[in-house]
Amino acid sequence: MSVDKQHLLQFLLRQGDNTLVLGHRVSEWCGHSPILEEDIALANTALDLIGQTQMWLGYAAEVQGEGKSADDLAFLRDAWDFRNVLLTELPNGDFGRTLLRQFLFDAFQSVLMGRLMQSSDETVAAIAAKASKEVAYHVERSADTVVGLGDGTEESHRRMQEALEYLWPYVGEMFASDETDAAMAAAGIAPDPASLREEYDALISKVLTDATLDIPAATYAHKGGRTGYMHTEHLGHLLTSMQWLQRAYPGCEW
Amino acid sequence: MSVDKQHLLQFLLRQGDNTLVLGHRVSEWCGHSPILEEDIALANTALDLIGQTQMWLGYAAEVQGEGKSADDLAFLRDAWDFRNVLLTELPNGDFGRTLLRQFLFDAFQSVLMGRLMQSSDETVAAIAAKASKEVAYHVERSADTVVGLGDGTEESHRRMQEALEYLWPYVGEMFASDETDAAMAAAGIAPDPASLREEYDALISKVLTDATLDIPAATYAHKGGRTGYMHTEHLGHLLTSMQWLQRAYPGCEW
Amino acid sequence: SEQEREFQDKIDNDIKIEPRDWMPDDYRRTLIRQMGQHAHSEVVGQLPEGNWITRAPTLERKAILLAKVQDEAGHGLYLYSAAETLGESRDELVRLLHEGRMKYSSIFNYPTLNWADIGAVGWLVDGAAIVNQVALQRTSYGPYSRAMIRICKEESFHARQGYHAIMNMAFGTPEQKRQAQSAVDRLWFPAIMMFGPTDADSTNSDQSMAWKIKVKSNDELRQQFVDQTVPQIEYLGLDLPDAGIKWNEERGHYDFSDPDWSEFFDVIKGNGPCNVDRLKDRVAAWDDGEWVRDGLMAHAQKKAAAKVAAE
Amino acid sequence: SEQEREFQDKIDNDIKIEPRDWMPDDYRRTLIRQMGQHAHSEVVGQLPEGNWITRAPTLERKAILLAKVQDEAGHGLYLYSAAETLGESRDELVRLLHEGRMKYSSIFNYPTLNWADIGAVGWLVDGAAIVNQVALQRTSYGPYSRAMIRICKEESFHARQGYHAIMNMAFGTPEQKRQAQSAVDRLWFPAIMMFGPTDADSTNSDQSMAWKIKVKSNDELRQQFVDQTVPQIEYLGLDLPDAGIKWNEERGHYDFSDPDWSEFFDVIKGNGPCNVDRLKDRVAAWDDGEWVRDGLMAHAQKKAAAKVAAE
Repeated sequence: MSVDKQHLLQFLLRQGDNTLVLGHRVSEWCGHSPILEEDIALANTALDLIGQTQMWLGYAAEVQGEGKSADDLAFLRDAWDFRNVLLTELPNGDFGRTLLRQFLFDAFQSVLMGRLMQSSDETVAAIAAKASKEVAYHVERSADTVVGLGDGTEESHRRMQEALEYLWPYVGEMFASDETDAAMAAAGIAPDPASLREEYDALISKVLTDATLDIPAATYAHKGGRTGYMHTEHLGHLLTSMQWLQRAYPGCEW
Repeated sequence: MSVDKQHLLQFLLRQGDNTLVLGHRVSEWCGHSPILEEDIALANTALDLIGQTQMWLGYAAEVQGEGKSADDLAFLRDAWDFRNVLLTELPNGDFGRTLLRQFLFDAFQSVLMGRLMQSSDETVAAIAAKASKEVAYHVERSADTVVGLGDGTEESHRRMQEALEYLWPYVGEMFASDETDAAMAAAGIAPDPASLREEYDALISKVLTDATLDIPAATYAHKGGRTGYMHTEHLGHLLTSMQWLQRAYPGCEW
Repeated sequence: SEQEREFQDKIDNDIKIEPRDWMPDDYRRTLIRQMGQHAHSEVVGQLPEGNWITRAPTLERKAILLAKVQDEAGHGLYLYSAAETLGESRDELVRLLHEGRMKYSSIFNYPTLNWADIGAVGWLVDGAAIVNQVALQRTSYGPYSRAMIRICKEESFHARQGYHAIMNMAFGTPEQKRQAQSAVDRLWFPAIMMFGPTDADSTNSDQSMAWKIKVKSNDELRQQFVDQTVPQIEYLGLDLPDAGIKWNEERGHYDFSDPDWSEFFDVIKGNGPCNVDRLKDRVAAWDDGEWVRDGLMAHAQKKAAAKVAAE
Repeated sequence: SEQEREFQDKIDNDIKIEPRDWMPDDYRRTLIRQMGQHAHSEVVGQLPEGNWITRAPTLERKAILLAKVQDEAGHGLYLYSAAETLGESRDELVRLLHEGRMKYSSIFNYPTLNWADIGAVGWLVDGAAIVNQVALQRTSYGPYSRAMIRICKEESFHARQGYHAIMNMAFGTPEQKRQAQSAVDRLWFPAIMMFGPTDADSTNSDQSMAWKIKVKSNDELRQQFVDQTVPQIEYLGLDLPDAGIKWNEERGHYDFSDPDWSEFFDVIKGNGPCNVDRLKDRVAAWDDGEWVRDGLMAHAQKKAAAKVAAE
């Protein structure tokens, strides 16, 4: 495999692992939402994310060229081989934190997918085109909920502000750049994430202002997810559930 | 394997799975107890239970005669092959429920181990002799805590009474009898569990009375753990953690 | 009375009763109870399947299960809406559920213990539900009947997917087949209990039949389910879960054993394997979500007030 | 003053200071802070290891880990008791921890991400702790010194067990070896940061050394740890985690790279990978346990009152 292919594989794993892990987290809500409409909406969000995962990891497996499937990549890698940003693996917390995490991710995806639709890699462009429609809907919905809860009661405002304090240090990692990103940018496959920050900040500033929430001043950013160097302790526990059947009964048809 | 051996194996799995699963549950408290002394005590309880598991499952593996180890039995059977009573697999709930579950089980073990020390099977008698010392300490400690919390504040009393309502329907299964129990009794290996109920009731009535708790009137008993027919949904989740490494990396030395 | 006679005439002539039509109080009460229980069943029914969403073995299976659970929540919405046309609010029905004063289908008080159970729930449980719901498409209350028509379409899709999932298990490795057998063994009797007690023991059935709130008797529906399901079990190559199942040439139906009705009544009374946990989960979801509902409501009111002020 | 001179004479002559002896306020304060932080570290240190107790791969490993964590909680008790001899209650120290006004060892703000990390924590983290604690056995305050002597014995046992655990990983399958390498790579710099900033940047060290609250400088201890650990890494057949590690014949010590001290100060400030989760876990344990402490206290008072009444 040429160096470019290794970088492309990393890039695709980052995309697919983000949606896989966040989709898993969102699916944990099933049957436990504050209101029936939210059970439906969260299941729908999880479903879209898993659908995007099938595309990203399917292409990743193809690029890898070792005869593996998207399922192999999803269910047979251990934590340190995952490339999702830490934000996506954080525990759900309360409903507000889940929706705020969703919004912070949706906003990133909405900016990124817009650019990826112009990718020089046709498959990437096609996946992004399909995902971007879903993402546009997700970000609208999560933004509305964040505004509603931020600018709701005193309690809902307090909870959302606390959620923002907790999640904020995990936002920066989405915009980290390394040699893989440089290679993707050079090949016209994907933009350098750092170049997306301005548009992202404009988008979330507007929504968080409408939500009457204060963006924390702290600039510290946790990292280690998208490189795999240091995930949180939470990811390992998530995988024990997610990968259970494939680990316990290897090689089955399901 | 003769029929007797199959029954003996079942009997040993029931003993070992009880201590394994309860030991696992108790170990989940690590670092999260209400007070440092309880972190120590709970770790100690879990440690004793895991030690007993090594003896019971070690002997079970020997009786099974398929060249397996206690670890193979602990980490490579799926939920339906577990033979622990449902009581031991219930989620911890709050500290009070954990201690009450412990007491309800310790009381049973204290009665049973006393009898098993007279077992016609020397290995069973030896394991019981060793376990009974630990169990005597456990039941004293858990009884004291149940009394202290039951007869403490209004809140602690309410929580303990709620815990008792929740746990009570799982007590009956410990005294269920089937053909395995009949075979064990006939061979003088173990008493019929039903024959232990009177002594058990006397023991727990005294403690629960001191704890100012009311034993629920309901006589319904959940069952399905000691036969493996129908565990709770909780056991499967417990196993995803407990068996993770052995499932993900089969055949390793640890 | 005149009204009562007219009402019954409509029913007898298969003219649907609509929300604004006059109806006997008991008809309204019975319908609210039945639709409410049905709605609650859809909502609580998310839990046993949700129990395996985080462990679904492939991305495809996870997506299918998510879509199914999403549909079920949607069915809950249709049915609560249909009940609202009779003047009973969703919040009130939910309150009655949480206080233990309304029921949901007894089947959801059984645990899902292996992956084949998820297939079996789709195939057997949704299968049984469909038998009942197909009949209810002809129910006399218009909104209920129309909800059933929509729901049935999605449910048959689920039942097919469930059968496909358990097929993969039954035709898979010995371990997988064992799980499929266990699922059928454990869920068979609970599934045939879903149609309710035997006709002999079924209270209020006559009036419900006359009002076409019920369209077929419990035993008729049960027989229909057994007849369609036994050949499917055989196709899977699994052992029949009831030694009493036998083709009766004379009747043109399968004979089968009675379930343990004392178990059924125990479950109904709240003593099933999962009653306590299921209700606790639902109540916790509701209570933990109070601040969310309050927050969103407060925001909506602020927005409305701001709009009025701006006008 | 006279008292101060006598006090310093005792220290210079290696006579232990005991709780009732006169001591300067700063000596007391510094000791309380140091012992408190040490106690907190033992308590918080349960969490990263507890993270793997439920996933320990064998019964034996699970038992060893449980025993270790139990010991650590015990060390916490010794140290809080030692601090209490200076008039500071455990509750007060815990309050300061929970309010973020007292620290614990920065190492526990790093995650345990694979099973080899558990071995590495025993070997590297307890190993580093021991280097520090062996020196502190000679500390001037009697109760602290005696606590250190007890603790050191158990800690060396843990360090050996940890090394044995990571040996199995390093000498195991390629996957296991990869985990061992990852553990060493991730934990090396955090471990050598455990000795605190370089002597040049270490505030208040001179006074602590004069009082024999500190017995060796941070850099001396760090060098000692590096010297004992590098051969162990080599024995495991793992790559050295720092390209700068090299035997310096002249010094008779290993040279090694400075850790990224900005990371250290970030972690101290609360920005480490796990600071927020660790403190949240501890505060939740304390808050959730309030009813338990209150209940047991109320019962003890009732019993005491009943005893008085009976007399």
